Amino acid sequence: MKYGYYPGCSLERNAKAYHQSAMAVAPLLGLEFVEVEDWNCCGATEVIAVDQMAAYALIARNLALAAEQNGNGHLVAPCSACFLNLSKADHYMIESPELAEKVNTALAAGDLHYEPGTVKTSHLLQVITEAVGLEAIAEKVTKPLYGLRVAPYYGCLIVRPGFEKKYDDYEYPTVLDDLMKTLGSEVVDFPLKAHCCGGHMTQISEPVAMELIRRLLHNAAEYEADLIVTLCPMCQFNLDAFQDNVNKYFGTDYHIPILYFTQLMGLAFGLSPDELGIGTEFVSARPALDKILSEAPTKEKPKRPPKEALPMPSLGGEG
Amino acid sequence: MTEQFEPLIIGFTCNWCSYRAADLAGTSRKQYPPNIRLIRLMCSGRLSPEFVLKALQGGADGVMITGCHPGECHYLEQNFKALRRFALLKRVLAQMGIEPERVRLVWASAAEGVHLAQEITDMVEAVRALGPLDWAGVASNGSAHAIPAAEIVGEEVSA
Amino acid sequence: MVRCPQEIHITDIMYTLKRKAIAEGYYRESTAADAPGWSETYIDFVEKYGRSFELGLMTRYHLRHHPLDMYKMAPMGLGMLRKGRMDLTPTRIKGIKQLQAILNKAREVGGEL
Amino acid sequence: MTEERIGVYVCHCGSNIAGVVDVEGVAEWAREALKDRGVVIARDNKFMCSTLGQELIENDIEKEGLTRVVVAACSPHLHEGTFRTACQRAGLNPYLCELVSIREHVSWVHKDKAVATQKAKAIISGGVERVALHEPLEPLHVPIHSSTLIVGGGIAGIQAALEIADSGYPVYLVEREPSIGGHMAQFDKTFPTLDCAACILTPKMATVGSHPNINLLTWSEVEQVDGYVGNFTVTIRKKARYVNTDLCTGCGICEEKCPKKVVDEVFEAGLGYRKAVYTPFPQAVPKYPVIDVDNCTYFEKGTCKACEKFCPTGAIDFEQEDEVIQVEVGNIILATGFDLFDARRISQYGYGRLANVFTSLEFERMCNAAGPTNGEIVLRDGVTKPESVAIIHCVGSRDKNYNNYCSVICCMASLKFAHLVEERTGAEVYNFYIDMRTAFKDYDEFYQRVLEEGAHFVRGRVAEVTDAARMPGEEGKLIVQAEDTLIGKQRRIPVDMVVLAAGLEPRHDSKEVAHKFGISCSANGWFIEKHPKLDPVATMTEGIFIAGVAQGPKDIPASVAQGAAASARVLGRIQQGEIALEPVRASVIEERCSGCRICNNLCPFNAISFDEEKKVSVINAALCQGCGTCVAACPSNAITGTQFSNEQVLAQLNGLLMLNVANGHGAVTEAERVPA
Repeated sequence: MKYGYYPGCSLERNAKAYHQSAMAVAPLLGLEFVEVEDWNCCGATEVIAVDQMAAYALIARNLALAAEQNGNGHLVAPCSACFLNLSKADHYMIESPELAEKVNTALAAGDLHYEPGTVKTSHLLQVITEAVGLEAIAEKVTKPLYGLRVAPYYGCLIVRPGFEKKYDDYEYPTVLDDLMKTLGSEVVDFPLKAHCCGGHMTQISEPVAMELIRRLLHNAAEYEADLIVTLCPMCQFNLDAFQDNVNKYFGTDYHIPILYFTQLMGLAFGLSPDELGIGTEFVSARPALDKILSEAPTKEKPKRPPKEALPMPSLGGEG
Repeated sequence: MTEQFEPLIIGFTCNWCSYRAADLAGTSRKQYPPNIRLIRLMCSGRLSPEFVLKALQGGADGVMITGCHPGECHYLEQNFKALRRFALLKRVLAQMGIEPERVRLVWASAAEGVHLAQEITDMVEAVRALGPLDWAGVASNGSAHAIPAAEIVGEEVSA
Repeated sequence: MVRCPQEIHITDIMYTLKRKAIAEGYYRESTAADAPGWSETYIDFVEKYGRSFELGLMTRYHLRHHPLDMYKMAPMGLGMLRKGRMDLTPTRIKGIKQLQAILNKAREVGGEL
Repeated sequence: MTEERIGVYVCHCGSNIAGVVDVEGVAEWAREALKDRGVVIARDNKFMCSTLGQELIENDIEKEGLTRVVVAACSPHLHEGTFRTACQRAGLNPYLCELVSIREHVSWVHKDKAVATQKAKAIISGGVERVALHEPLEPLHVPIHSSTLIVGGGIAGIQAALEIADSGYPVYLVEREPSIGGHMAQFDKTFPTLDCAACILTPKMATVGSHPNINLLTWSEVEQVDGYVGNFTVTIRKKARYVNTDLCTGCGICEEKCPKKVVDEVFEAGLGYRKAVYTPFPQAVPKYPVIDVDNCTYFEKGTCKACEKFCPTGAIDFEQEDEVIQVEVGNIILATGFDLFDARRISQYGYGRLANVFTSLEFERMCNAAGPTNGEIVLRDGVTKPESVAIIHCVGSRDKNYNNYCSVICCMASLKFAHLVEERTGAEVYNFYIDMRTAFKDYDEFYQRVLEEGAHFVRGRVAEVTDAARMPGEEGKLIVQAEDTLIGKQRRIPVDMVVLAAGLEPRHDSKEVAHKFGISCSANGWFIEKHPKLDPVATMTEGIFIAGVAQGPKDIPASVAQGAAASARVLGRIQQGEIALEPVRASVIEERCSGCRICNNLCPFNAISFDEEKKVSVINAALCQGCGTCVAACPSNAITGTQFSNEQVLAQLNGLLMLNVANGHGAVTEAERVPA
């Protein structure tokens, strides 16, 4: 399966490990990613905060280039902010012909045109879990991540495009959980899985950012996670690069490595840590990865609830 | 300044859903353009294609056919027959050179007054944009009168 | 929108309010509400190079707005460089002129939806 | 040019019409412009539907010899009957009267007076043209079968069944579950009086079970409905109970001996267990158990039969099969109730994930002295008493993401819960609400009482329930986060237990049921009544009535009232012995019928057959529902429909297009099209 690929600014440098591991894993799953040539920044959350039309024009240039260069119109973005911006701009242009016209007037200044709806943007996680599917992934697993306790962290942007279709579950998504279980790891409950990492607040308001990051680290530590797995460069950066700052700020002592899901996939597929950019994180993942067992841990039989306990609600719906 | 063209639309409603939707638009005071005049039938299945042609011939610029949603017909499934006839009617109109936007099929349940009002508003604007229907031109150019209603319903044997 | 029972896109409203606040000058340089400084610095880089540039962004923003906080950022910046996670020079896209023309036109068209 | 003498009556409807339409002007115009269309009188009146207005028409018919009447007023769905009856009183066939709507379709939807007035004229012109071609018709009279089918054995269905049965007429009461009682049987106390639900319900259930006029069919479902008002044939599937009810004494030994315990998702709302052979609760009516084949060890593995071994009367019958029966009834009442909103859908409230989040129905069972905890309010561990409880209102209600409507009962149920928690545990109670809705008798007094008891009320929709502690004092608790909109602050309130006041939803299969019975559902899925105010228990389909929550969320008193109301309507019908049907029917003009049989397959009511001898199609007037599809389909114009003939429809069309108006013979002038 061939996809247009929109890496986004972060994956060029800061989140190079994400790019590297995605590119290492993709061919094993029969995915071919062709980078959109000469793409530009999606504007993150900043351009839209100052000038709406410039923000949409900035995004639409990428959509126009993707449509021009890539036949099937399917674009994949590994960064949640890029994914949200690209799909949101397309959606609003479909919804409002007036916006589409204005954006195209701007694009025309660069000899470009974009017909709303021609490019469908997916997040990398969606492509991997939906187009490839967990069964096919399970077949590729050669070194299961037995014994590794993983906190799946989705962040707030990937679950947000409520305008398109319900992404798994806005509030309590589980696709990444399922993927991690497929890789053999143990997934811990992580109630804050879709909460905000602070975004650019680290630069703008330290107290706000530090508290948001602390909550997430605290929550993962509370559930005894060996590491947090992410799917967004911003989340990885804030939790990883600022972990030391948080420890200093609050006098805490967290050592929770933050890896991309593609890195863990690579490991489970038998690739070496170096091929996957493992080692570029601030909080080293080595101690956590050393805990991986060669055999599946014997599952403790779930303790029978005491006789007087009331049954938990069933997982399915009523009737 | 030229005066805005005010199209005249004839709307056929069924007794159970869409006429009640129009009633509901009224009771909820949902405003829509006054360009539509409604005729109540018992069911959209009652609509003879002839009615549509006669309406256009008689001066209407557009016709809106409305009924219950598919699967919600008071007469179980008769609106599906309206749907099939509508498809044939569109073909005939196209052959006559009448813009397809002039005849619309709209489903509206008795609870969808707002929806019906919106559809009426949209249709009035669409037909306004098309301008007046030149029936005389259509009639001389095509063969409007030569198409008997029977031919249009003739394909219905398979129903 | 997700939690709002009236399906209001709350983030869109927040962006709209932020744009209006910036446009009307309702913010203070010295508090957390000085977000336009960050946004504007960010936009400057995107306009100039077509992509964001972390080192430049951080240094310029902090020099302009929080010069005293620079020392806090320094160790992390060095770490970034050491881990190969930050460039010393920005990348400029090939079609930067085209992008600038598009952005200029967009501003000219302007308007809120 | 018509020979008819037509009277036109334009209603002011107070200012409802007259405020927008120049009614005097319209009447004057009709008098002049429609003179050569047969209009001899045109009047306007403040309220045409009033006695005075009706007498006006009656007088004119008698004194002026009117042969046709057009009333321009409200929707025919409101007052068509009124004016037809008035005509009939004056000796004019009621079907020679036409009501055209210039209120719902004109004055209420348009503001421009000139345009609205012009449109009103066109509509009257259409009515005049059409009515001139109307024929006098006689209604069809069909006998009414004296039996009634009631679907649903909750409190609404029980009430309806008893009212009819007590009046001496036979009732078939069909219930899907093994016992009647419905949701009310699950409740502990009922608001606002706090009398015990079982104490007031079970005597009624017992009466139903032993009533000589009630044929109780539990563990049964309606499969098919044929026929029409007065003469329905209903096919009912009696699901196999695997218990011979002739032999069973209801002793309960089978249930005691059954080794298989499963969570009871229906009656206990998932909070308790039952056996694979079970009666849902001790006071069940009928008392006979059923075997749940999905969980029975014998049906799964082929061995066990413990129940059979121990049954003292040999009533267990593993070979029993479903039985399909047909019954003849004259009327049907649907009282199929509701499903509880599935709180798992709002994942931020943690139901199913966080142990101590409960739904309102689970909480009802918990409070019930006969429930899984014997009425003790405890956490999921079954032991610990909560020291603080949060009750979240509007779960799945008043929310565009789920259901837009208010579920009506949750505010009062939540207040009841708050009271019970205070009374039984002394715990702090926090109610999170959007608006408190305590309408109806003694309800607000109950709210005041709960306030005085010390329950806390936070006005704000809860954002989330989480176990992720953030601040001291939150560890090990469920934290309820909400904006308190009265103080304008975010609040995080740690509690031990959360109760979700889940909303009411139409039954998951309400659309299929509606289709089966030929009635309509609203977009939400509730059954649609004939008129929201004036005819709340009838439906658009003659002979089918609705009662209880199936029609929309309501509490027990309202459900009982509707059950009684529906039965009163049915009894009225039965006592008349026959019913007059609208004579809107299709018929075949034999001379024109070519015998092509195109129409034969078009009729969903099988009203059209083919006469092999005469080689023409024939329509059965009693089966014909008057949709007119065959009229439109006949290639030889050999089928005509009363009240909706081609001529009548086309005449109305010409009238609407103002083709026949005196001042514009033939052509429509620009001014008459639609004035700008």
